[in-house]
Amino acid sequence: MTLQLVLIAAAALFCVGLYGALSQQVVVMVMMGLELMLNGVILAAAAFWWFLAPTPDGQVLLLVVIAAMTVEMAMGFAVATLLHRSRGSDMTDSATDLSG
Amino acid sequence: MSAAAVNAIGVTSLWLLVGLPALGGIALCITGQRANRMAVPVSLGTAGVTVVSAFVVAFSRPAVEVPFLAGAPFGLAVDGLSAMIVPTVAVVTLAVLVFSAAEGTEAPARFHGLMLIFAAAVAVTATATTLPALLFAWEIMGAMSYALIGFRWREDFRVTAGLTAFITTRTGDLGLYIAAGAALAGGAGLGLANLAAAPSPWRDLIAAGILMAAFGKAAQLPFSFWLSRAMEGPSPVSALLHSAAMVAMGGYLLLRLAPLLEITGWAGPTAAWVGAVTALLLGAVAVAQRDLKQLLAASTAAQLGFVVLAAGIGSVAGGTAHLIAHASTKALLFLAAGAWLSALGTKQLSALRGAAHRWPLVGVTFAVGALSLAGVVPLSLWATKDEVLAGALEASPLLYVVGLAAAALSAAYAGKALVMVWRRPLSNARDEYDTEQPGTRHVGGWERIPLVVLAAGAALSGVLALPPVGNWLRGELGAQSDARPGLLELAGSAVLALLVLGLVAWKRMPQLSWAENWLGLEQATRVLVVTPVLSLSERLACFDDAVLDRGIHAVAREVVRGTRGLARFDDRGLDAAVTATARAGVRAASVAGAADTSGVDAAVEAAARTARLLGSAARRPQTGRLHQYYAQITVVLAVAVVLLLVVR
Amino acid sequence: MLSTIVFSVLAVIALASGIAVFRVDSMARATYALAVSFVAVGALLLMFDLDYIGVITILMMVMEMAIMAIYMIMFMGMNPALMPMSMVHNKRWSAILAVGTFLLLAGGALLVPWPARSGSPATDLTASLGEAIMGSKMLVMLTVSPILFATIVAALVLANPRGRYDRWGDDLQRARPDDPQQGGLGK
Amino acid sequence: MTDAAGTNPAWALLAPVVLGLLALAAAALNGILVARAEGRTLRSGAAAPVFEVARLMRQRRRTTVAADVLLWRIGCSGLVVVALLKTAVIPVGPWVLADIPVAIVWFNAMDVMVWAVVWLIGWGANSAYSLIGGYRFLAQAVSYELPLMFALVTPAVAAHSLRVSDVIAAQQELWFIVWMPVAFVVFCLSVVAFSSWGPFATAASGDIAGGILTEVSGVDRLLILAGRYALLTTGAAFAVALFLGGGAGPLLPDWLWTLVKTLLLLAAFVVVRHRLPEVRPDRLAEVAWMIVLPVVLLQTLIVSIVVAVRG
Repeated sequence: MTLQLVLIAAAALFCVGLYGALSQQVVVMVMMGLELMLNGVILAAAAFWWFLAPTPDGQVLLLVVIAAMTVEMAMGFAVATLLHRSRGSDMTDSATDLSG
Repeated sequence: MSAAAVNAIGVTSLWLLVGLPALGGIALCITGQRANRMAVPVSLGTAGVTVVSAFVVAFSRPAVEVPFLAGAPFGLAVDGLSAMIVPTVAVVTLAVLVFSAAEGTEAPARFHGLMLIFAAAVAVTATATTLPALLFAWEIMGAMSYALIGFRWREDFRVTAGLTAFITTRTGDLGLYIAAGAALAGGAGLGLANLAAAPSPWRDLIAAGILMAAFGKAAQLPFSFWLSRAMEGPSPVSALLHSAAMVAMGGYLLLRLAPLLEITGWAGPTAAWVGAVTALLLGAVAVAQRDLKQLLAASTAAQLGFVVLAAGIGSVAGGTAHLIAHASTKALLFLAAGAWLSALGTKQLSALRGAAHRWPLVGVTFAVGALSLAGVVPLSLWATKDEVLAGALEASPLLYVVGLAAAALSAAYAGKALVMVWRRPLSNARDEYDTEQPGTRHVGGWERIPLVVLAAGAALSGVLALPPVGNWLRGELGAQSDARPGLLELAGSAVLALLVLGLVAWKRMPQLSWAENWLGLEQATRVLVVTPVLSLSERLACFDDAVLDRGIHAVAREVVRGTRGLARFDDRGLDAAVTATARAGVRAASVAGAADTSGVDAAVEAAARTARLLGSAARRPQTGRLHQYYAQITVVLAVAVVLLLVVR
Repeated sequence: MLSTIVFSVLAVIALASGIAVFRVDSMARATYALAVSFVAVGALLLMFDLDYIGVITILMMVMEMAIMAIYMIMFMGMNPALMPMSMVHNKRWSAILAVGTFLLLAGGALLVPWPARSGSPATDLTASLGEAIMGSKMLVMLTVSPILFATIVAALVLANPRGRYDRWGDDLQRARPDDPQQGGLGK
Repeated sequence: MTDAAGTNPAWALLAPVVLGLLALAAAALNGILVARAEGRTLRSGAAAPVFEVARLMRQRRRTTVAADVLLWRIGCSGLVVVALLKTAVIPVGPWVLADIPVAIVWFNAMDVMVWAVVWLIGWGANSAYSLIGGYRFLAQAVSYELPLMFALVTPAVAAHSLRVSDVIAAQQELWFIVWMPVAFVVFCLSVVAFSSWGPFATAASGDIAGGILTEVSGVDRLLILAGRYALLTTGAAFAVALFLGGGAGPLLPDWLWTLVKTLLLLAAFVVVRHRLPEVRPDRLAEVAWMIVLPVVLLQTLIVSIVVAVRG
């Protein structure tokens, strides 16, 4: 188990999530893609921490990532609920109000 | 019990003394109307515990210190001086709260809450060992006094009275900030005990600031007038704030810092003379008053003049004894006045004629207080005042004479009030009742208890200035060397008091019309400070209107005139030339127009077309589609990373 | 050696279930596949001695996915186990971008000369994390907590269809709120 | 990661057996209470669980249309697995499988697993009543989880450690139940709730034809029922470790005391089912969030202050 190996695994997780976030039409599925990307970030951060500088501070970054995930989830669900209630659909394609 | 246990109990009591009323008061104030039913039990319970802890700390003498500001901790300690003051204030607070609970007020939660917060602030002031702690409590005290004087805020004049008191004392408070700043600059530290050690120019500044703050709070000249306005507050408020607590804290501060005043050389005599003059002039003011509470207020300022005089000449024991004796005496008198005010609806002396007959207990206790105030043997203020005057005699005979005259005046105004309330009532007395508020014609049993307790204090606390107890007090305060009154002086002042009393009872008092309006201090302040500031700003506004504005208008007018002349010249001379030129111009213009259309205009239009194209290209990425944004972010980040790698 | 094997197994599980999220037809399966991916990563964190963070990751993510499943079913409004679905767009470009990113990241991971390890982990990592949070990194947590609070408020405001005027009447004077579903306290 | 001091290979085999026996005892007690209520002989009630096991082992599985079999099976077997994983961190006298330093968080993570497992049971059958049962459980879980977390944190704060053995050691002088009674009660109620038991059994209640149990049969049903008793048992054992001093007690050896206390608490849990009415999850939510959560937070605050003051 080396740093490179773990990072490649993390990158793979990240890119699978990226694929999902880019290709899915349903908001909740897009959120799952984002979660998967953050999953890769957690793994990479843990690997950097363990292999490069195992100080206490590094763990705080992991906690922050987990907090970011919860914030993402909560806001995502809230927006999805609002979207679903007002449009009857939760497709990202139908929410293009910001198009230029 | 071990020393550690005693210390622990002492420290706990000190925190209770300071913290419990603060917490209780804040809780009551926050809960507001909903706590009305709880207010009285909470307030009396808190005040009771406070009294117990005040006595505990008076005996155990704890000291605590917690970090507050960098280099300036929040220190509280009980030493000999505060051990005397703290129980006095606590007992008076309890008595006043019992009285006002029995009397009943509107919004009891707010009233008792404010009173409790005020009591906590006083406790902190009396035990503070550092300037930050003192300032903190001093400010709260001022704010609470504002809130309490303006307690019945629906009536405008009461709120204005609160504001007057607040702003006047605040003006004095600036002195405390000056003192704190000077202490920081002087580098001797912010501990109260360290102030005297500050280097010379700073030390003088500190002393000046302290004097200013103390004069403001203690209603000494020239700040005295706020106390008159403060009488608009409820009577219990006057009884606490304007006898035992707030004004007393001004005197207390000077007593505490007497070494500082002494070491500067000039501050001590200044304080002494200001105190003596206040005692004399405000005594005369008191004599002139027709309103009982106004009389008492002026007398408060005058009596605190004795305390300030004591502090100025370094007679700490005398000043302390006078402060304590005056606290219980004056609280008693204010409560009695308050009882009459709520029962008869008036506080005009003429209307109160014979009020003592109606409620003999109130009358008797009032008489005890008034006689004590007059300095009649063996009541309290007689002895304490003489101890102060003994110090004054040592310092300067002239000071002594002024003090003695002030003492005679105090006998005069006390006698005036006393004689009036004990006279036979007139048959048409009823007509003058209820002029200020509807009276209840009733003084309850619970309202009498605090009167009796305070009357006992007013009668007996004179022992603090007499040999056995007095010596002990001197020991506690470390003031063994203070001057003691000789037998001749004691007897002399007693005789003087009796003489003046007799004179007052026998003859009608002369009406000192020049002093009736508090020496016109408030008007003087208005004339000397408020009006100049207002008129200065008005002048500035006028200057702006008259000079700057007019200047601009004049310039504009000149410009218009000049233009008209130029126009005339233009019509006659230039116009012809211009017409000729224009003709040539038109010809040239058609040539230029052709060049413009084919050359410049085309270029501009091309640029516009390009910009439009770029604009619509820039809008294309803004699809509003989430996934396309994600894709763009990914690409841009990737490009950025690659760029970073390549450039580096 | 053993650690490499364990790591590989867990990494493959994490990756495979991550891919499964976007391959399976059932919403429930997709959600729980993501949960499995997270549990595998949590277990990987345990391999780095990050006991607390690892277990917390598992705890949080299983909880999140249980909730996520409800939203999935709620919004899709059907049982996709009965009708396979494909709700994707832009599949090709997504794949190209994802693979490109992977190549970039993997290339970076392999080519960057990583520095040597500096320092060693504390004996009690959980305690050291607590000290970091309450000590040198307190500011981070002080920032995170208002953000979380703001998130709670904002999410409620966005998602709650009924405001207080719906519940307590136009003058807010109603004694009991008018709720479609009464709570246990009647508030 | 594992502390070698308390690990004993034999215990790894013995622990599931002990768990099974305790769960069986709970089931027998429940049988007795049911029999008494129905007027049958107590002996028939005590034996009922054994007969039920035999019956369910032989029963053929019922299937439903378009069931999500994979997830259903995972759900059905999940409860027992979660209970066993919880057992791993519970010390019984000198023995413990894994005395990990974050055991309390581990326990908490495992009871979050129950969320997923119960919902999967409800989802897998593709039946409306089952799914409603699953949703009911999640609604209830959202109510009990936060109070449970703070109830778990409280002993950890007092012991300065998330390790169960440290928590037991910290109770040498005074059992935590004495000065954190609120946390204890909340923890016990949460145990009952995450086991879908007694007043909190709305997920499997009769008004929705058995809820999550509607469609399960045979071994699946056996595993679910056994899993519920096993969860109750591990919950009781964990409460003993966290609040009741672990194995502390006179005369008897540690492990026996642990078992005795666990049995008593377990019996209390079983009895609760027959004494209290069911609580609707929608009613529970407000009570849990507006009363129980502040109260248990206050408990944690008090304990934290005591710990901070004692240093």
